[in-house]
Amino acid sequence: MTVSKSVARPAADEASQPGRGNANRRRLPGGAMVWVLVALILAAIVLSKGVFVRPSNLTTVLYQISVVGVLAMAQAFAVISKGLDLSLGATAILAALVIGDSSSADPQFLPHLPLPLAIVAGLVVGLVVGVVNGVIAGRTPVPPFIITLSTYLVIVGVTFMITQGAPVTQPDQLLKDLGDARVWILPVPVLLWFALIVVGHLVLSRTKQGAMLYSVGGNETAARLSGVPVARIKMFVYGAAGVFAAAAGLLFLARTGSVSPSAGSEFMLMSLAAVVVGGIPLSGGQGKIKDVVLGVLILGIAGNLMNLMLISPYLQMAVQGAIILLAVGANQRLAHGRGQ
Amino acid sequence: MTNKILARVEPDAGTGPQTTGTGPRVGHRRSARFLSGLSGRAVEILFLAMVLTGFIVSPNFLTSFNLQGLLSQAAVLGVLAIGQYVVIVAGGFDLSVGAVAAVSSIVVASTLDGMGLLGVLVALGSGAALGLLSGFAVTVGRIPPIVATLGVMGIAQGVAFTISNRGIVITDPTFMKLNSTSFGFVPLLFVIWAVLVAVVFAFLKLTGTGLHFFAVGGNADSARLAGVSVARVQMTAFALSGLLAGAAGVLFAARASSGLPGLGVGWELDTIAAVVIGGVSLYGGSGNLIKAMIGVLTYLMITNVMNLGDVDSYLQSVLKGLLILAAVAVPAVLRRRNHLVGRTS
Amino acid sequence: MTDDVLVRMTGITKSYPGVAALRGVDFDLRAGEVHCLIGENGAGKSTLIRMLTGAEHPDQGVITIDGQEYAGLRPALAHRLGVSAIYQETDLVPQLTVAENVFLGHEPRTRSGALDRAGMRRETRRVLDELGVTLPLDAPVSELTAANAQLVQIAKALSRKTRVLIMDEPGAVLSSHELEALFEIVGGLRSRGMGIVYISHRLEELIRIGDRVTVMRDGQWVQTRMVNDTSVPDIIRAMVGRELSDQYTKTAVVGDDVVLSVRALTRRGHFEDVSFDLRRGEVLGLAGLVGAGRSELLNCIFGAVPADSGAVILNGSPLRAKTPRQAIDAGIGLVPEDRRGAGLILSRSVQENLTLPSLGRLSRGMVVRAREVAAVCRRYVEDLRIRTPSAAQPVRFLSGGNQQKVVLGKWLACGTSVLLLDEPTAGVDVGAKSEIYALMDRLAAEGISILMASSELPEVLGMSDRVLVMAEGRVTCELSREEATQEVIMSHAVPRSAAIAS
Amino acid sequence: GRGEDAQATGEGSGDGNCTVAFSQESLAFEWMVENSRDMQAAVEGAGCEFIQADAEGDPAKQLQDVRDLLSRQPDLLVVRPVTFEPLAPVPGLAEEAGVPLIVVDRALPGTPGEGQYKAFLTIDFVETGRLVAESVVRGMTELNGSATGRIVHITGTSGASPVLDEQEGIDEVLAENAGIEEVAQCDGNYSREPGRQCMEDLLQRFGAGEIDGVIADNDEMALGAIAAIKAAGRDELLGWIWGKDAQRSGLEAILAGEMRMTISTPPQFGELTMETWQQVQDDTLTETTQLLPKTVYEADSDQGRQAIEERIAELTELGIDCC
Ligand SMILES: Nc1ncnc2c1ncn2[C@@H]1O[C@H](COP(=O)(O)OP(=O)(O)OP(=O)(O)O)[C@@H](O)[C@H]1O
Ligand SMILES: Nc1ncnc2c1ncn2[C@@H]1O[C@H](COP(=O)(O)OP(=O)(O)OP(=O)(O)O)[C@@H](O)[C@H]1O
Ligand SMILES: [Mg+2]
Ligand SMILES: [Mg+2]
Repeated sequence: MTVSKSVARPAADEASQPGRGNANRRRLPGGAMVWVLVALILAAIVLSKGVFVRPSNLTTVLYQISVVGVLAMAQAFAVISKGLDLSLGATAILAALVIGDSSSADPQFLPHLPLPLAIVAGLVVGLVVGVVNGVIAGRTPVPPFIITLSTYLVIVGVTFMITQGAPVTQPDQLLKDLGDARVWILPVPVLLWFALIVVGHLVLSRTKQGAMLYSVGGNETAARLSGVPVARIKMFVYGAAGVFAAAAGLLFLARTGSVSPSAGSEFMLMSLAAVVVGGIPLSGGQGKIKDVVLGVLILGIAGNLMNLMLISPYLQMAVQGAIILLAVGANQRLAHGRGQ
Repeated sequence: MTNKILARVEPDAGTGPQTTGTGPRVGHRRSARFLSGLSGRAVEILFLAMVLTGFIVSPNFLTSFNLQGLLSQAAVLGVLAIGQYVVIVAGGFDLSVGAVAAVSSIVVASTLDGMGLLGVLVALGSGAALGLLSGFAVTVGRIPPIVATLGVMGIAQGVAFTISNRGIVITDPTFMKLNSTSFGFVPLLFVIWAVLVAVVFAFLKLTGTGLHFFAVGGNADSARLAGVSVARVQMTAFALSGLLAGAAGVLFAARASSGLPGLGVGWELDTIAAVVIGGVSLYGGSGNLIKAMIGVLTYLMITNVMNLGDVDSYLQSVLKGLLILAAVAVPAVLRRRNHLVGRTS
Repeated sequence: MTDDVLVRMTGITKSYPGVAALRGVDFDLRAGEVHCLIGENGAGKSTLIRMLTGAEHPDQGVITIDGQEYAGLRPALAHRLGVSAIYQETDLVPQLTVAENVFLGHEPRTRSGALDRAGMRRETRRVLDELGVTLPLDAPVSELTAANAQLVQIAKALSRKTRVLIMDEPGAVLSSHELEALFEIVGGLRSRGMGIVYISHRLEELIRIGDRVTVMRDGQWVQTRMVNDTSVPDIIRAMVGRELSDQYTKTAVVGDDVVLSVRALTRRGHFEDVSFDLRRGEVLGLAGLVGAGRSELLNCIFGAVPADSGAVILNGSPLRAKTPRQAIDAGIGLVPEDRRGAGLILSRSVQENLTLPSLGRLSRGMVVRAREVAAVCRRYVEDLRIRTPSAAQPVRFLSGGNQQKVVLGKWLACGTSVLLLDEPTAGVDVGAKSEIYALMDRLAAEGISILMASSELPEVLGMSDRVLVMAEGRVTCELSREEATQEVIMSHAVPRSAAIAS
Repeated sequence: GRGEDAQATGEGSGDGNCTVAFSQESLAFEWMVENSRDMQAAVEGAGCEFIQADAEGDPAKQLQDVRDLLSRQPDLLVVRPVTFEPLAPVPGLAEEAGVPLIVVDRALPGTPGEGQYKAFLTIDFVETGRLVAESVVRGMTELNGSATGRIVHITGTSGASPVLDEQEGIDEVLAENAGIEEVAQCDGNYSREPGRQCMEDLLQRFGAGEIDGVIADNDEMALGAIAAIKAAGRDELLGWIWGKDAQRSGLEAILAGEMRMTISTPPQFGELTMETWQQVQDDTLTETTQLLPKTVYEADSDQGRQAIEERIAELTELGIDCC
């Protein structure tokens, strides 16, 4: 065996903890994030003078973050496998365009499909993009960062070549209606998000592929030597991420009733931010769906709160940045104890 | 695995297991060595290929007008990429470089009038300060670099827009000389870049601290046990990246004779991609600065050549994606084929 | 031997969440002695010495070096005080060269203050010469074998102006040949007045080179004796808390039918023309010096690396395993040499590691049958007596011996019939070792065939029904249990080109 | 079609004997795509070759694009700047290359008519802001009986020059109408989804009766706001929403009584550009700065209603949504 394995580079989050050796790594990350969220909610209630906790506002927040919520779950799959996916946002938009255009009565670029088929077509597009990422990630030693940056550029190019920048504004009416429909006080997209949380959770915790995914992220060599088909698992991971991204695109379309190819440019960093703010280490092999949900909630609530407080758009950028630093910093403190 | 065999037997001893080899095996070795040698030169090959393509596609490629533009654009991204390189080598990422450059450009634009060229120092200082903030978050706050610099990126954008929500035009004639001076087709901006590359290269190669950057990026725990102050190295790396991003902001301000708060969106990805094309490992601890800088030139030439070749802009995005992938994948695959065949790592 | 105390540690206490790693341990080291430290896996040996090198800080207790008390010892300060360590887990920077690693943290400077690379190379070569080895100074450490990397670590410690040298299992990856050289060096350093802390699980080593021996158990000091006044059974009793009967419990149960036969298997540059048969219930030992190609051979049979030519025949039909999965499906399991890097997913739980290869069998369609997984895990934790607080414990926190049992357990759980063991007891304490031996014996009796590569000759001799010796990638001889002795094996293991450390 | 220009390999291969180079800010939005398409049509209509570069919204890239285009020695350079300040070097570059320059839509530093910088063809965004604000004043007077009311403003991308210019126009008018107050601003990034999120949050912040109207910097965001308002059941705000760009879906919203007004910001600079260039060549150019006419669409009269219907029909005919 070569040395590179026995001195495998320590996890990124660990490497960033100088002077601590390997002490206190027992408590897994994420546990303390709940308290950060609680603190943020309390702050939100006080600062918004109670507006924040009005049921209508709470559902508004959930409604707003449902799209990023699904996208971040897709990102989490990639991150747990010790990768990352920069192409998710572009995939979501491409899928939304496919669903929107083919389901519309008068499609501009695609053949007309009944809504269910159009949705399937969108999901298939996501799957194909994801599988391409996964095959390259599984069969070559190229870092996922580069793979997905490349596919991102390719998807964006292809999307614009197809649409010439024109938006899809007339998707199937049923889709728009569903986007605004509510069950009790919860909008349908939020329920869909919840459903996908359950699906994501089950995939990670109950399936063979989920278990293998953790092993691949934790130690690819050992996983391979234990008979895990690493390349196939990566295909599964990125494929699943692609399908989830397409589902996010579907929610996006339902919510806005239209989609333009330039939408969603902020998705790339946002989904990654949600994952890391939730406390999932980029070093792979760890993390749960619950962590992603926490991360998304924290970012979503912060955004809502800033709007409620009428903070100027310019300042919002800085405040959002500060909140990311504070939340993750506080989590590190809580999860790993006070410094020595 | 040639090195592994040399591990015990002196290269010239010639009595290792390799002498038991038969004809075809030697041939196998030689072609392997040739291929992995090639893969070690991937960025140089790609660079020359781009130059050649440019030359073939358009007679205007090698004009002084075109080169001057290419080189001064490369200077801005290149200075930014030096910082990104330093941070990646030390085991991190810096997503804030673009936003920090924006702050610096707007600071220099707004202070030149009052302070004259001192404003340049203020701008560099603001870059370094933001870099230190990242470093502080990473070392003291124990926040993973990607999150820390994402946060600082937001803060920097906010700061830039708070200083001025629209661009500021620079008229200072002395400052403008930065951009207008050139030696033949080599602009002063490029010379500044080259000097900064030389300085950082010398720092990394000739000082103990430089070696520590690679050590911390390669294995922070070992570095710490060897008595290296990991926190100080990380702090220095981020501060340096901030300072260089500040310098890039100043260079951009000179090039565009203005500062702009919204500058640098997406530059973090550009710099990372360029540096990786230059053969730098995203996992830290290895990579050559000069090659990384050739990576920057190559990356920019992709667009330049496609523009000269009149490639449809949407298609440009597709081709750029494929080229980046190929630039990293081909050498990586070759290296694995010939070096680590099926090794468990 | 002089009596000046270099280091004194008193009442050292350290706990990690859920573990009291050290409880009031006392320890001292004199100039010019080799002080051995021994104890079961997890007894706290490494933790104790990590306090001394400043890698970690005790919760309580006093560390005195040269009569001076130090509260916040840091690695840099410890180095300045002349404390160097060879850590148990390789702590080299893979991307840096040999010379750079050796001088990391104390790089020589030229008069102008620049890094003195020429000086670094010169000095590194000198230290390596002292060790009697030749390594490429400018090769990145990632390209060295584990054994050579260990030599670099030793050189790294020796390159400092050291008065206290700590060696945490330096011999674990070295074969007896290199160990000899190491002992000579240790002897030389001792006579120069250096104080040496030597940690090892191989008792013979301690008896050979130690002056004093301290035994630890469960994070506590048990006893400190002069080596001359003690014996192996004494030490074992102090360590384990009970008498340990004969370590090697080997009963011969070899069947007649050949389970695995390897024919002219070749992987160029690693091993050539290897042929042998492995019978049902047989333990076939694979001896050789480091780099003889044993690991590579096992990896190749297992499908982890490709062969260039030759054949592997399993139960009469050819096995063309291109991936480990295919070998596993055919009933082969590999316990790799690099336990932490290739054997385990350190961040995941005991249960997940134990059931990873059998996930397919333990799930219906995509869905894992949670109850059965838990049952399998429970069964093997009990059966192999894996000491873990719970099935959900990440294996990172298990002791070496228990980690190794997890690796073995995962193959048993998926019904393996041929086990390839690569250094099965490296870094495992005597207690766990004898458990592993007993387990191997039991498995053989149950009809499982074992191919065991080991650098520990007593282990090869004690456990094998037959021994193959490899040198320079070729099988140089085959010995029956009766024929095999240390001398015969060594004479066939030394390469003919013999340019090895001497 | 945009595909054609990919076939051209170098200058002089067009069907005419002239080349026009166009540096476009970005091709990510339909308005800009239409802007480029129209420019290409006009250029090719005049028998010239059209070459184009897409700056992807990055001023640094646009500076290089301009150089790349000038390297090919076109007969005319047309630039649609990403933003004002950083493109200051462009006139100098054109001067150096000896290529006449026409700047369209957004401004850049420099004086049209000096040297190679021949002309500046634009839309007056400050005026757009004024027109919107004047309509707001009329609307509030209608709603509240006098020029009083509380307005929220969903802006385009923070810092973009049209955003800042329009704000200037709005501020000018509101300064004269102290009764109307802009109580909140939110960055809607010129897109529908962020626009909707802004409105959702603002609806939480301001209960019924606390705000009277919404200005959105484009129709996309206005439509997002409408969706939020409908979903929240705050129908009292419907009809008191102001947009910009006069895209088809925006016009339809006005007819449906959900939006109050919108203003065209026509992307069709092609004709005017080629005409101007002709004048430059003939040395007959007098107006070095020219404004594109814009149309206000407001359903306050039958005439207005009819104009909107006609425009919708026109856009449907063209198969585009915007402009
Ligand atoms: N960073 C840590 N976090 C939690 N527990 C730890 C940590 N390091 C060590 N331990 C625990 O402390 C105890 C002592 O470990 P240590 O490594 O010192 O044992 P050892 O005697 O060196 O064993 P071995 O012979 O296997 O090397 C063990 O129970 C181990 O699991
Ligand atoms: N020091 C060396 N000199 C020459 N060849 C070496 C050396 N180290 C490794 N090799 C080559 O690499 C191959 C694989 O080494 P490997 O470490 O797998 O051998 P090994 O016999 O299994 O060693 P170990 O005793 O560590 O198990 C060897 O067959 C040999 O060809
Ligand atoms: Mg130990
Ligand atoms: Mg081995």
